[in-house]
Amino acid sequence: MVNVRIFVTYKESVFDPQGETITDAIHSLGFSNVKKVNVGKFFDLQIDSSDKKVEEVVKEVSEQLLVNFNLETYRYDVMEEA
Amino acid sequence: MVNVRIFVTYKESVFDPQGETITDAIHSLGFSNVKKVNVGKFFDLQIDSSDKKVEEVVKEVSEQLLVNFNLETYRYDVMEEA
Amino acid sequence: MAIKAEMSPKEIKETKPYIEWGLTEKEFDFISEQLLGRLPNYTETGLFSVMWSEHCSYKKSKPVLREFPNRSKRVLQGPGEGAGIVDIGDGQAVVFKAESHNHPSAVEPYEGAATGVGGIIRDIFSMGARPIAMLDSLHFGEVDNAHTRYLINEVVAGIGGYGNCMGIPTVGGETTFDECYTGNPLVNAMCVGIMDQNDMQKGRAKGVGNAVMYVGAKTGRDGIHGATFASADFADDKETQRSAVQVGDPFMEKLLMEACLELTGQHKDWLVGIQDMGAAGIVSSSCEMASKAGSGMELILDYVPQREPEMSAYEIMLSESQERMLLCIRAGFEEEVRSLFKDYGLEAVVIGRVTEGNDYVLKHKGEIVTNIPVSSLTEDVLEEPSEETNPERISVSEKLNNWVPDILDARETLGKMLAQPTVASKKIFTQTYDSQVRTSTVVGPGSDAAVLRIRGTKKGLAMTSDGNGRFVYLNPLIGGQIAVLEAAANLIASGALPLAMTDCLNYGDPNDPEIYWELHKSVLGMSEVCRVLNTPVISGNVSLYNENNGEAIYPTPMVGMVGLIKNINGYLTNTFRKSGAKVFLVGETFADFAGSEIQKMMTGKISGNLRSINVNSESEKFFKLLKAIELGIVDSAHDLSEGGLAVGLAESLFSSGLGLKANLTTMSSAFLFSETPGRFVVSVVPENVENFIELMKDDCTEIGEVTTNRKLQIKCQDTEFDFSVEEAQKVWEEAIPCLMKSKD
Amino acid sequence: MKIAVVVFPGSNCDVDLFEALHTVCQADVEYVSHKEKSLESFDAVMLPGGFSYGDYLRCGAIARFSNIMPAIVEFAKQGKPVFGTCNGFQILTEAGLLPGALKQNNSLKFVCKTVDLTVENTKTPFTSQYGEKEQISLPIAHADGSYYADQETLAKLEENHQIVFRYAGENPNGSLNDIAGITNEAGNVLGMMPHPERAVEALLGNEDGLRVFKSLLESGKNTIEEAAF
Ligand SMILES: Nc1ncnc2c1ncn2[C@@H]1O[C@H](COP(=O)(O)OP(=O)(O)O)[C@@H](O)[C@H]1O
Ligand SMILES: [Mg+2]
Repeated sequence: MVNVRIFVTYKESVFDPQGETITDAIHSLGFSNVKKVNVGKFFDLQIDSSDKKVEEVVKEVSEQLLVNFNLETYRYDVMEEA
Repeated sequence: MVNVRIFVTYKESVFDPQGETITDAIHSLGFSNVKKVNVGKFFDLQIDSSDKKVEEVVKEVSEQLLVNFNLETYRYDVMEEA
Repeated sequence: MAIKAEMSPKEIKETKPYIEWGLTEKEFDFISEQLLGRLPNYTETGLFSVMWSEHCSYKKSKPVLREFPNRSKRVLQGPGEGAGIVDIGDGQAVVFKAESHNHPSAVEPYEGAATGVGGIIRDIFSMGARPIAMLDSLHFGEVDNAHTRYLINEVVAGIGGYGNCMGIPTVGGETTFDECYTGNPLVNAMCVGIMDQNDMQKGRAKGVGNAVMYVGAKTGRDGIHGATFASADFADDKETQRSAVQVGDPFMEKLLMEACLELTGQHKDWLVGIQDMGAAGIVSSSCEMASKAGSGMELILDYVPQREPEMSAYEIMLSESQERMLLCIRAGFEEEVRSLFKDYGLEAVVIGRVTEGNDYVLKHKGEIVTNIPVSSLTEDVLEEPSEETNPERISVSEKLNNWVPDILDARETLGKMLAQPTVASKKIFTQTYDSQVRTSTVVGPGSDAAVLRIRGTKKGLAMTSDGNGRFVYLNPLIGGQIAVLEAAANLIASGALPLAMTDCLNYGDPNDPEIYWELHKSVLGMSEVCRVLNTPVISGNVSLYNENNGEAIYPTPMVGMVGLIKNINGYLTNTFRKSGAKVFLVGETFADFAGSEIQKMMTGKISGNLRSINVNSESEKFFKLLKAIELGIVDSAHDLSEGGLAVGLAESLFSSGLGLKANLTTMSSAFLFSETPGRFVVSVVPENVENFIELMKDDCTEIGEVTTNRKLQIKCQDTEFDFSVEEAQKVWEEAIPCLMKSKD
Repeated sequence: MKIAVVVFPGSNCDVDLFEALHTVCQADVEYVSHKEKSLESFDAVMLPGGFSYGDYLRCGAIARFSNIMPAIVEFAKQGKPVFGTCNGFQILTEAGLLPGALKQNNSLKFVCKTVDLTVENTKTPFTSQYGEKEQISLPIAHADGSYYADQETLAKLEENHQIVFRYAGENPNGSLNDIAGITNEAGNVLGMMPHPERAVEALLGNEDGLRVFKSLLESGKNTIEEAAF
């Protein structure tokens, strides 16, 4: 078993209303030194590494399903073998 | 400036319908070797480190706002100085 | 697109980047030689290319749009503003318009649909009206492949995501499926608002020295060239379009709407004009406001709130960032406006002034980046005469005999018909829309038209959106007539007097003479019915170039219509209510199978020609029925459309707990599925039967009686069958959920 | 009895609550902005549905930091009636006035429809006019209505009769123990996902929610009479 964490974020130029609203909320709590908040999601996959190459699976799953390339990009980390 | 990434996930005991749905979708794409998917969100904060201690800010922001302890837990990484 | 990379006017002339932006060489030369007397610079070329796009200028469709009648005693504002306005009495008015977001939705279905909803809502509140309802009109490919299912899920989620968050109920619409929409789904949204007549606003910038104020979200690089993009055929080259994706922020729009309604409702003395920033963002809103008032305008782009660093003048002007409005504010009230918006957590910034004359001047970083006549962007657009030819398929089909179905087992055919996606229940989609928020929805999705009460009055509004591309494809003139008749029939069946209509004209590439012919003929057909029914066209939208890799969609005009219910307690739905009630068929049934659902189901395609319609007698019949409904002698009414009488009878029984014994011995079973337009199934309780027949005369035929046995029992010329209502409803309700779950 | 309907940025069922109270029940009701700090002149507070702060981050998570919140917390502490429907319920849990949390529906979709409910507790200021175990139906309209609390909390809710409404038949969102509405321990704070304010008029097809408001107004009469006595 291999654990992979896939990080999905908005592309640089894409407007992220959620991040803006959260930043405002943090400021109104008095944490004015928090300059910027970006929000992303991650997916932890447990993959049985026996047959196909793990990286290939991760790429295909991300590109076919997890990531919307109109707006998002992704990265992943292969973590410890479980 | 310090960059901090805060990871928020459902507690172990909380059912995550999104994780299940994504696992099913991955299987129906034919990737049967993906055994389990957990979904989480992360927040990237840019923090001006001059005045207050960064870790304190991160803890307070997380515990007051970003995390709902009824459902979720969190972890964070302090990343490179920008 | 950094500033330093901008080409010089000479380079622009030589390398012609404007062609990619949608401007033709002829137009470019006309602009340089006739309008400016010099070569336009980079920014100016950008402004021309978006303002002269079909989406903003209607240069191709304008001659056709002139066919639409747009006046009646009730019309307070016709086409030409954010939305049209109709008098509904008591000093109130209803405001509505429809908008297409087909191309953005094909590329990014969630955000495309969501920002389409956001845009049409801004059009309504920019008139000073409170939006009270949304409708949609969606056309997708067949539900047999994963990509179409993805589009459906995302589009529906986008519409709900935006409308639900805004607190505007989505109360109706339509969803159809046909192969021709596979690569180019149609996503049309309509918004209806209500207002006091003395709150009416216009998009006008007049009064030298008055302030031009920008309110709402910051400007980013999103959606640059969205307007030209909407006006050009697109191939499968996705890479370049990705930058055009705009993201909606319904929370921001909710704040913006409340702030604008406070301004238009309570501070009319501060406000000169207001317009939303839709397609082509700041440029279109500002130059249209100046143009309509005959003013000049000067804007300082450095003051435009910006989300991204280092934006060029070109980018600032062409950005289609969402949730922004442009105001013209009487000089001296800028501070008041700023503080009103600040109360809602919004920015309001003076970005320029109204000037004398006709100059449109933009300054950026201390330089004049644009100085052109306002009218060159708005008035001087070259109308493009288009050629028209009658497509061969039409002349061929005129000569052929029409197809008539051969029904072997009517019961089985009805069962299959109820499961056709275009006929089947759309609840799986509509229940993801909040259809009740604001607690005025008397009839939500599912009946012929949605019905809303108007608080504080006895009145109600009925509304519907309809389109049937199949009929228009087979015969644009008659198909256009049917589209308007169908919308009106929906309102009549709810007990409403049709007031006026809006439209989205969804067609292929107008440079193709056959497509232009389809556009022209169908508009003629629609216009004729509008005149007869006295339902002028008060607003609308044109979406051309709906093709994917060269294959055009069916010509699909969407008709959005609003009607007035005099006494809200007299509204009707399509559901039978009382056992013992007599059931009548209003209207005659002919062998109308061309373009019908049964033809599609049995032959896999549509073909044939449409029977011509006597619009006057249709109209007389409609108004007679409305009179009967208003007299309170009708218990339920349902207009017949896809699937014909058999489907209409079944639908009238769903969730009623009742049954029907129908005696149709003059009809062969094939005719159960004919789609002759302008027909209704109505139920009338026995004590009203005599009055009903007296009023309707030959236009009604008694066909049966409502029973308690929860069975649909039909006897026709050639056969006789029973269908358990419960079973029929199950088939009808489960068809789409089941298709949406399939895995291939 | 004077009732406050609190309006947060992004609230959108505020009109529905207001009209149910004002037009249908002829109650004395006022909108109160999230910016206010005091609820002094009011006898009951209602938090409407909608999408406060766009429901960005989590539903209700940002609204709980509004200016008005400390006054609501204080109001609740004094034992006065506080009611939240839909987003209002979410805000009350985020603010800690009610236990547990509301998660995304199991279907992952927004759902708007009418559901069947059982009234489980009629001894609250909001439900006295219903019968014990009465079956009613009310509309729901939410994407995040799946009630969650840990086992210990759930057991306590059951034991103290804090569960006021339960889904009967179909559970539309995956709520644990079919929970549709709960009170705090003292019973004066009620949060529920269904919308009683959408079911108060025959014209709109359902009047099952009317008694939530009638109960409250009735309870107000009692306390005022007691005070006079
Ligand atoms: N098919 C049509 N029928 C009638 N009026 C139309 C039609 N298309 C556009 N219009 C009118 O032309 C004006 C400009 O429309 P449009 O450019 O779509 O508005 P917006 O700037 O809001 O996008 C509007 O008043 C609209 O109602
Ligand atoms: Mg507009």
